[in-house]
Amino acid sequence: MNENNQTTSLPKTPLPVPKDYASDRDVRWCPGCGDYSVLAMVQKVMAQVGLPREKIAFISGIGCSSRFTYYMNAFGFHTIHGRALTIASGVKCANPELSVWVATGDGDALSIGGNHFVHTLRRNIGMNILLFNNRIYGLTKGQASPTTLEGKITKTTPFGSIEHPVNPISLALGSEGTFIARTLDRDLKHMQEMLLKVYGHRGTSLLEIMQNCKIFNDGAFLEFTEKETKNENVIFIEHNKPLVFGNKKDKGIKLDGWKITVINIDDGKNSINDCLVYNEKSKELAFLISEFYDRQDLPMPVGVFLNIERPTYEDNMMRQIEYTKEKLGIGDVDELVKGNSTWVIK
Amino acid sequence: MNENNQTTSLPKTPLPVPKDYASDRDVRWCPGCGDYSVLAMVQKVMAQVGLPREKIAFISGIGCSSRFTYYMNAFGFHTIHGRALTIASGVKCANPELSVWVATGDGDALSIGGNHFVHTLRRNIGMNILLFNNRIYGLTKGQASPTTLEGKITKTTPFGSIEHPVNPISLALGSEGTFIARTLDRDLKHMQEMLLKVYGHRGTSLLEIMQNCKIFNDGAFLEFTEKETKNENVIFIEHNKPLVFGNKKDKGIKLDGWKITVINIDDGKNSINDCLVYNEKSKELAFLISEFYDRQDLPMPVGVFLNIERPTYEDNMMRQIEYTKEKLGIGDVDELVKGNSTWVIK
Amino acid sequence: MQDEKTNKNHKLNDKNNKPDVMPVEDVTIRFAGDSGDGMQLTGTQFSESIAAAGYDVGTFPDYPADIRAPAGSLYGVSGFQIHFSSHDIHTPGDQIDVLVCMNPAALKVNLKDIKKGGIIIVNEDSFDAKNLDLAGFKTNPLEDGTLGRYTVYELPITKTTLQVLKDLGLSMKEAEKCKNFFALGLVYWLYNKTPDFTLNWIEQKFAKRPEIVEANSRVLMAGYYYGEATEIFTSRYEVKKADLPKGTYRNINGNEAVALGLVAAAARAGLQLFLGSYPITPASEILQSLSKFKNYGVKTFQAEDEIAGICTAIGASFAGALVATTTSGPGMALKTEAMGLAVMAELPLVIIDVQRGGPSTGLPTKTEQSDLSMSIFGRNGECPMPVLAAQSPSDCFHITIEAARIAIKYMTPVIVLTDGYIAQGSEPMKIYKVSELPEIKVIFQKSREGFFPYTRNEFLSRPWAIPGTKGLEHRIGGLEKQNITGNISYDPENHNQMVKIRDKKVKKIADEIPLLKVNGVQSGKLLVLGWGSTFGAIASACENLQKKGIKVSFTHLRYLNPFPKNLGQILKQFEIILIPEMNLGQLANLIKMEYLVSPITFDKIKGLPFKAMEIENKIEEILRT
Amino acid sequence: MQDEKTNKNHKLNDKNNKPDVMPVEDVTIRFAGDSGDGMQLTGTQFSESIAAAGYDVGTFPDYPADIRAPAGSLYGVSGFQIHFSSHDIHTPGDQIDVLVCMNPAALKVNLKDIKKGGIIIVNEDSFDAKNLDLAGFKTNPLEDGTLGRYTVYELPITKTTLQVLKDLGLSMKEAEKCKNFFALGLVYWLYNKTPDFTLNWIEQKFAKRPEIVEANSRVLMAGYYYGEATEIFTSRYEVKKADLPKGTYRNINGNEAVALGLVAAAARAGLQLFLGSYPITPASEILQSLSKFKNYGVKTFQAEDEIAGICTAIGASFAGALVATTTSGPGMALKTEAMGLAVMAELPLVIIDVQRGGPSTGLPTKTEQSDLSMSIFGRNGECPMPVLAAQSPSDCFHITIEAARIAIKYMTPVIVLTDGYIAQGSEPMKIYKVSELPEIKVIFQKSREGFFPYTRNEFLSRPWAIPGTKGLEHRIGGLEKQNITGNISYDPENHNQMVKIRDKKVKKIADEIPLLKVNGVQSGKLLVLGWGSTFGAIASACENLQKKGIKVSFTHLRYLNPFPKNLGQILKQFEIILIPEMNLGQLANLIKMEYLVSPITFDKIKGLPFKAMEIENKIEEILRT
Ligand SMILES: Cc1ncc(C[n+]2csc(CCOP(=O)(O)OP(=O)(O)O)c2C)c(N)n1
Ligand SMILES: Cc1ncc(C[n+]2csc(CCOP(=O)(O)OP(=O)(O)O)c2C)c(N)n1
Ligand code: SF4
Ligand code: SF4
Ligand SMILES: [Mg+2]
Ligand SMILES: [Mg+2]
Repeated sequence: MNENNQTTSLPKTPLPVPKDYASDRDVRWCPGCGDYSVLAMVQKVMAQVGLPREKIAFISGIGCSSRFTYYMNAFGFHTIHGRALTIASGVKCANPELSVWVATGDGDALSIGGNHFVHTLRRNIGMNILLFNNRIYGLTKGQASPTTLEGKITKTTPFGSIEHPVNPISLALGSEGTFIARTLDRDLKHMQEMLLKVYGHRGTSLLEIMQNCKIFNDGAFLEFTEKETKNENVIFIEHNKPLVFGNKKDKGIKLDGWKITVINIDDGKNSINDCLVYNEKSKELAFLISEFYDRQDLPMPVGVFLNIERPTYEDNMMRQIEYTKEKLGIGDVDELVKGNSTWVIK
Repeated sequence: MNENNQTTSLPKTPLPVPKDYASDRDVRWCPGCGDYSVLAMVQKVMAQVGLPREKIAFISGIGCSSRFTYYMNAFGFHTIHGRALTIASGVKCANPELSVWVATGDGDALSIGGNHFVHTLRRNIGMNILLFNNRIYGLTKGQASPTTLEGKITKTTPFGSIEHPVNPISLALGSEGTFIARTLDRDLKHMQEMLLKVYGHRGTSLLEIMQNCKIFNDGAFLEFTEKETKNENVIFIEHNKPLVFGNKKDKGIKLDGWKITVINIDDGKNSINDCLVYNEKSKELAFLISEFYDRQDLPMPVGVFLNIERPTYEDNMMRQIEYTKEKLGIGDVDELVKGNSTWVIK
Repeated sequence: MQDEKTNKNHKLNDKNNKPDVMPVEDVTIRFAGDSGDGMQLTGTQFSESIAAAGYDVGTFPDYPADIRAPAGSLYGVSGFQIHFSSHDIHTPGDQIDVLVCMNPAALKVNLKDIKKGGIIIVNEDSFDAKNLDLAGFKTNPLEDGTLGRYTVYELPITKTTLQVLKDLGLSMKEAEKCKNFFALGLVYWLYNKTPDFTLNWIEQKFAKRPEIVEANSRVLMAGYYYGEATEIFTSRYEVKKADLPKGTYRNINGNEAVALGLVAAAARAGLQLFLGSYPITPASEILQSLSKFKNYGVKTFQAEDEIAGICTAIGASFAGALVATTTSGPGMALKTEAMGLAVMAELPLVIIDVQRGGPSTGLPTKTEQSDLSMSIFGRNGECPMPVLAAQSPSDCFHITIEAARIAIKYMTPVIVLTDGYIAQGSEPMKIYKVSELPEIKVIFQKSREGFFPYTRNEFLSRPWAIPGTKGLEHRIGGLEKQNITGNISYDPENHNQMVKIRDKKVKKIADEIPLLKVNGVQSGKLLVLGWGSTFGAIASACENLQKKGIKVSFTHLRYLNPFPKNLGQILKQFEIILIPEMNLGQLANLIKMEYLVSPITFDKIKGLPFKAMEIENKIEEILRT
Repeated sequence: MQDEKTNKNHKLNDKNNKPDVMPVEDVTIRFAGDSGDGMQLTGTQFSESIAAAGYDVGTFPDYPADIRAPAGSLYGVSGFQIHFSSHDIHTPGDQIDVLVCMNPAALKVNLKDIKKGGIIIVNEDSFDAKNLDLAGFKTNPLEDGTLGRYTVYELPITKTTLQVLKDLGLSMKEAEKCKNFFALGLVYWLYNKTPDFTLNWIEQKFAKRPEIVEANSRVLMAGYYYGEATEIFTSRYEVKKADLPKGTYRNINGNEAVALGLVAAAARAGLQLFLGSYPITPASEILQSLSKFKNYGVKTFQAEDEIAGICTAIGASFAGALVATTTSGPGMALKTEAMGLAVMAELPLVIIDVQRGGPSTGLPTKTEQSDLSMSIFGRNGECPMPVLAAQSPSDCFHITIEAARIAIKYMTPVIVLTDGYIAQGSEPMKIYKVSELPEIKVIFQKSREGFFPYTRNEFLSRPWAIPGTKGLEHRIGGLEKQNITGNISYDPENHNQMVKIRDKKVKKIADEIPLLKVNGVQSGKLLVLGWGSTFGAIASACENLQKKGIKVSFTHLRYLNPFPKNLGQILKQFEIILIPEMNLGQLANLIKMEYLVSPITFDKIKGLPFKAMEIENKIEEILRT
């Protein structure tokens, strides 16, 4: 108590620095794991926006990525496999003031937790979901996940996976998400930019992070992260900007009716003006672009797919509570217990 | 045994009629329930295609619609709430020869069973899913479902639902479905056509049926089913046909870049040639059109949204089994149990 | 709310009625008809007005499975039984004194339950060929002598109703729908009670539709005056008012009582209430009721499934709310993994299981007590949780509050077992103000000093340190944690210690559980031991026998884990322990395990509650041997 | 497969080695090092070659939790223990005779387990300041007298390895990785065993990379010759071969044994095998193994969660496959609702629970026996299921087959409990041909005549009538069903009857369960009763004491529900029943409940198996009093 008072009575708290958000626990991911860079960047962004530590609730399920919670100096709850979003929903509903964050994996969020993923997004409950997609089960040592590509050999698919994978962005769109983005564990600048937007959005923000699992799926995203190949294989989508990519920014995406084509904008025939200008408010465009997934002919889109406003669940909930209080009067529990019809025994 | 032999030795079995597919149980839906017409039509279509009864496995979860199973003279399994698709998946994997059908509700398939919905569709396991969407929990007497519209008053939302509903078609698209269609309980001809297509597709076929719950959500789809309003409010999408609707077929859907507009094709300015021609092979179009959902400015699309080919899970599974048998030789269990390294104690 | 009701009660009593008014001790009435006949409403109205008149009342609604059945069919019969009495009663009655039946199917289904010589009032208009056939009567029971042992009144209820309303311009269908009020009016007359309560209710309920107010009221009074005017009834009955403890009362069913208990507990604790739930019969009403209490600040979250239901609650508990989740058997099964998390995280949480017939989907609308074993043992690992059980509809209120109190005091999830029988049955409940309820002290951790998430107080309970509190940032989870610090620990000794601390914490609750009282002689040949909803039948049975001078004692458990401390001692005082349970002997197993005493199990797994008579017979049978 | 292995075994034995070869009865060796040091491989190689040489071997791998830990840290230590003996052994050994440790952390962690006077072989090159610091040694234990009670050999393992490989052109990292083979070679020498087994293995394993074959072989032999050449070792040991029953043997761990058991059971039954599962530690290997058996026609379905895992299996069972689902505690909790469906639908299904430390996520990589109560009681409603438990790695094979047999014969789901200890530990298993296994008779219903889905045979088992069979179209489900017809039934008497039939069906299995045998005197003061993986420690303890002439008997349960019929009789023959369990007394509770006998529970809930010594001490303590 005393301490609290003291703190608030101080003239000004010094600006936070990233390590203020680091807990005292040893970080125990494998050397080289993509999770490290995310941790560092999240701590950096929190310092950047000056988020008070005590306002942060970091919730996670089970998986390597879900250990994230332990490394944050914040309120943390490392829950059970697949259920992080539901626990986070409860936290947010009970206290809408909190900044609720979720660290989850492709297995945690999309396999066992897939249903909560769908319903959390459609409800638009205020939370920031960091989805570490390494296309593998890391913690349990290398089984296929719902994002594992067809043909991939894993511990449970020794002859290659026979399943068509989930595309997390399309699924999030189909689940009525309001903020949907993707970034790469190795592109720190982009990740930072995305995290700031995630933080800025009201409602459920989903950030898929293509994350390298050094041990069980090393190099899964190499073509998207290595200098040599990155620009040819990744397209950075930005609001109100034309969709161009390539080492020399010489390629563009054109919309031909409802068909997508890749054009060369340096070939004299096409120019940058032929390129589709991205609009993060358009669900239609988001769908179109999200489908560039594991397709040889199209680059991997990275950036904000969708960023629209819709009332959040907790706002609606609080509004309804306020509305009924106004309309029906603030409830008196003694009266409620009595009900409409009582009698007295004397 | 005898009986079976007898049957096959008969010259020809008479063509089946719908009532051959009706079980001896009393049908116990409320009078006026939309489920009746579906039952009748399914039985009709099965007779039409001459599906042998013993090849049919009808699986359902729990809900009014899930009682469907009991009314079919076929192999039936009325399972537990939300799990019909998983049970059906097991049935199909164990015996790919069977014609597997699922009857499920908006709660059964999209609330508690939402995760299995996503994963069944992406796996493309051979089954025909009849999703009875009455936008309410019927069996448990009138609580909100994930498709209940915002603002709707139900037993659990006495001041109106604060949740943004799931759009089953968009969700199915986001879940990588290969056959996705919608029909209406009151349009028998259309339902029949859809059921035939459902039956014809290899892999997971999803048919959403807008179904009236007479008791707890009566009239939810009235504007789409009543003669007076139907043509203005519903657009029937058909492969390779322009998207037109209206009482006088005077309205059309036009694609303007990536934006959708409704045009008047009788106004001299626009003609039927300006209308978007639908293509059921295009996921992009399917996404665009699926978003016409509970929007005042656009008609409700009904018909086949998507119909594409992708290897089914069970085909992939069987193929992999065959492949490994060929490559590694048919396994000898005695050898497997022995393993690579044994010794003898004499 | 309006206590003036009590003053109006006997307005009509002093009228000079033709038949004699005969005093009776207690009466059981059942209204039965088609699902569409409004029997639940009729029953509710009658029981509430009777309760409001100062009687002790027990009710038992019994309606068909979830789907509307075709009109006139046997499986479409809906019934509502009311038992009221001049003394403290515990059950809705074993056998029926008066059956009001609106169609042949209702007669068919209920015949076996009528007391020899009981009264049957039938709507003769419904006894046509079609309905008789639907009910499976080959000949008309009103004519073929089937009802010889009963006093039968055949009344033209439908016809009279239509007649009375013919000038009102209602559609035939609308008019016919009023016919249940005729029956109700008649029964009011028969038991010498005023119909005012219902007249008031009609007026309020249909305030916006005066024609309906008029119609229903007319039909109600038509029924009432039918008794008065026609001479077919030879007697009228009057039950003396019960001698209940002083206080203000209301009528309540178990589900409503749970809902109110949660709201009251939150108010008492000064916390917001959060419910995470998924609809399931017969627990849905709790969610539905709480959804209405928005202006009390109650937050209800209809989750996508039972797992999300409990997990949102766990999240809200972490954030500092009083939380609950409500369900029935299959949903309970789904929640088991998450219960383990709550045990490990040591967060308060009230889990309500309104038991129904199992296993699997089982008999969703029927009652049973077969989730006790699961509640105690059904989780992976050593995962102890307190388990309480409500003994009657009104006890649902108190037990829920007690569960919340224990959950918060001991930082633990707590299971409350009720069942379909008491969830839907109702009885009078004495009303307490929030301020009169047992104290629920919430101490949120505030100070940073010496704070570790897994330090413990004298009750072995850890601090509740909620997000938003500066300086208390910490992390918890489902992995085994180091004692005191709460950090992950794989240390063998630590695990051993933590398993035992969690076990001891729950066991220690016994220190404050009220000691059991034995009703009857304190030692002797036979003790009847019950738990949960069997209370009414057991108490009635034993009291009846005791009145006859038979030496039988009984005691009843509301705490199943841990048990009250004196239970072992009590068991030793009796030669024979009889446990009536609606399962194969789940409490009996716990008793054997804990006390190495072998009780006799008297099971009834029929989706129906025990009748007092059944237990009486069993006791007598045992005492004879 | 290659039985010629046995002939090569002693190729080097007749060499004239300098140190004496001392005969010993049995030996426990532990290889320990960093997670990256290849200790699991080293241990596996040694144990397999030893087993192949005709010894009875028990192993216990023990590695850190799921995430890779930083090199040199305490929590990154990985160990593999091998116990081999000239007689029939049951455990991987209590205390270590020889510890091979590759870094200071490994020494720190394992020191407490070494026998007084035991041998410690250390890689001195790793004892640098950084590693000592990481291990939390303030001073170097090799120098500060810490190891005074042991015989310590400090060897320059890293240096020698690099030295031996320097001309091979490997990278420093690659070269260093071979160092575990040095240790292995040395231990082969120390126990007078040929390294041929491993040389062969290296050749096959790295066939495509000759330089690695060369490197590993060189280092292996360098280790071997190090023993031979240097004079630091004063003695060599030889363990006499064990006197095992005749037959062909292989080494196997419990998870692999379950996988093979399922394949063998399916082959025996003539059914296809379907597994619906979701990965979870420590059960994932079963799914992984079965995924490899595609060319045996095995269908594995990695489901989206545990619920889908069991439900796909139920579906496949409905369609006529032999089905299983595999999991551990938290997954088991999730499956409970679906288990109820399988009980109601009466479909065969094998559920494997590889128990781990609980509650909740608990200690995922550690062993425990705390899911027994849940397995028996953890479902809504009266929901009986047979429960079996494997007593050793190789027994996992037989118990799985037995579960499949019971499941099919009685048309019921069956739970098999194993645990992390036997799942990952290995021992020799005698090999049987499929044709030698117990018969598993499958009778699919074919005839339409008299067919109803819920008729029953003498075992109370209903017909298995699978889709595709003409004329047998029928419907089943989770709602209560009418006896015989299987139609939905809400009838009270029918429900009562069905609950009892399901109960009786499971109880009746006892009629064919083999009677328990008591090892030791058949009556007396003390009986040790065990179940599951404690078998080894209990048997060793009791046999050791019996050898000393102490009168103690033991018996072991593989059937937990129902119990063998003579269990009650046996319990009566002894004054004291001692139950060692890795839980708070879950079997003890069942025994109290069933037989009203109060056993002493000896619990160990530390994530670690019992040591024989611990049980011996406990027995002696009890016998003293
Ligand atoms: C109920 C339950 N089922 C299964 C597991 C085992 N398990 C833990 S994490 C995990 C998957 C991890 O994959 P992902 O979510 O992609 O996270 P990653 O480790 O790759 O970051 C599984 C299957 C569990 N802990 N609980
Ligand atoms: C595990 C479980 N949770 C909840 C229920 C209760 N329940 C049965 S059906 C149902 C929802 C029914 O709605 P829907 O699927 O839309 O089917 P409908 O009745 O509308 O056709 C619910 C909540 C249950 N039977 N089992
Ligand atoms: S297993 Fe993979 S995802 Fe997990 S910590 Fe290691 S590198 Fe990272
Ligand atoms: S409740 Fe609704 S959905 Fe269910 S049977 Fe009745 S009308 Fe149909
Ligand atoms: Mg992953
Ligand atoms: Mg519905």
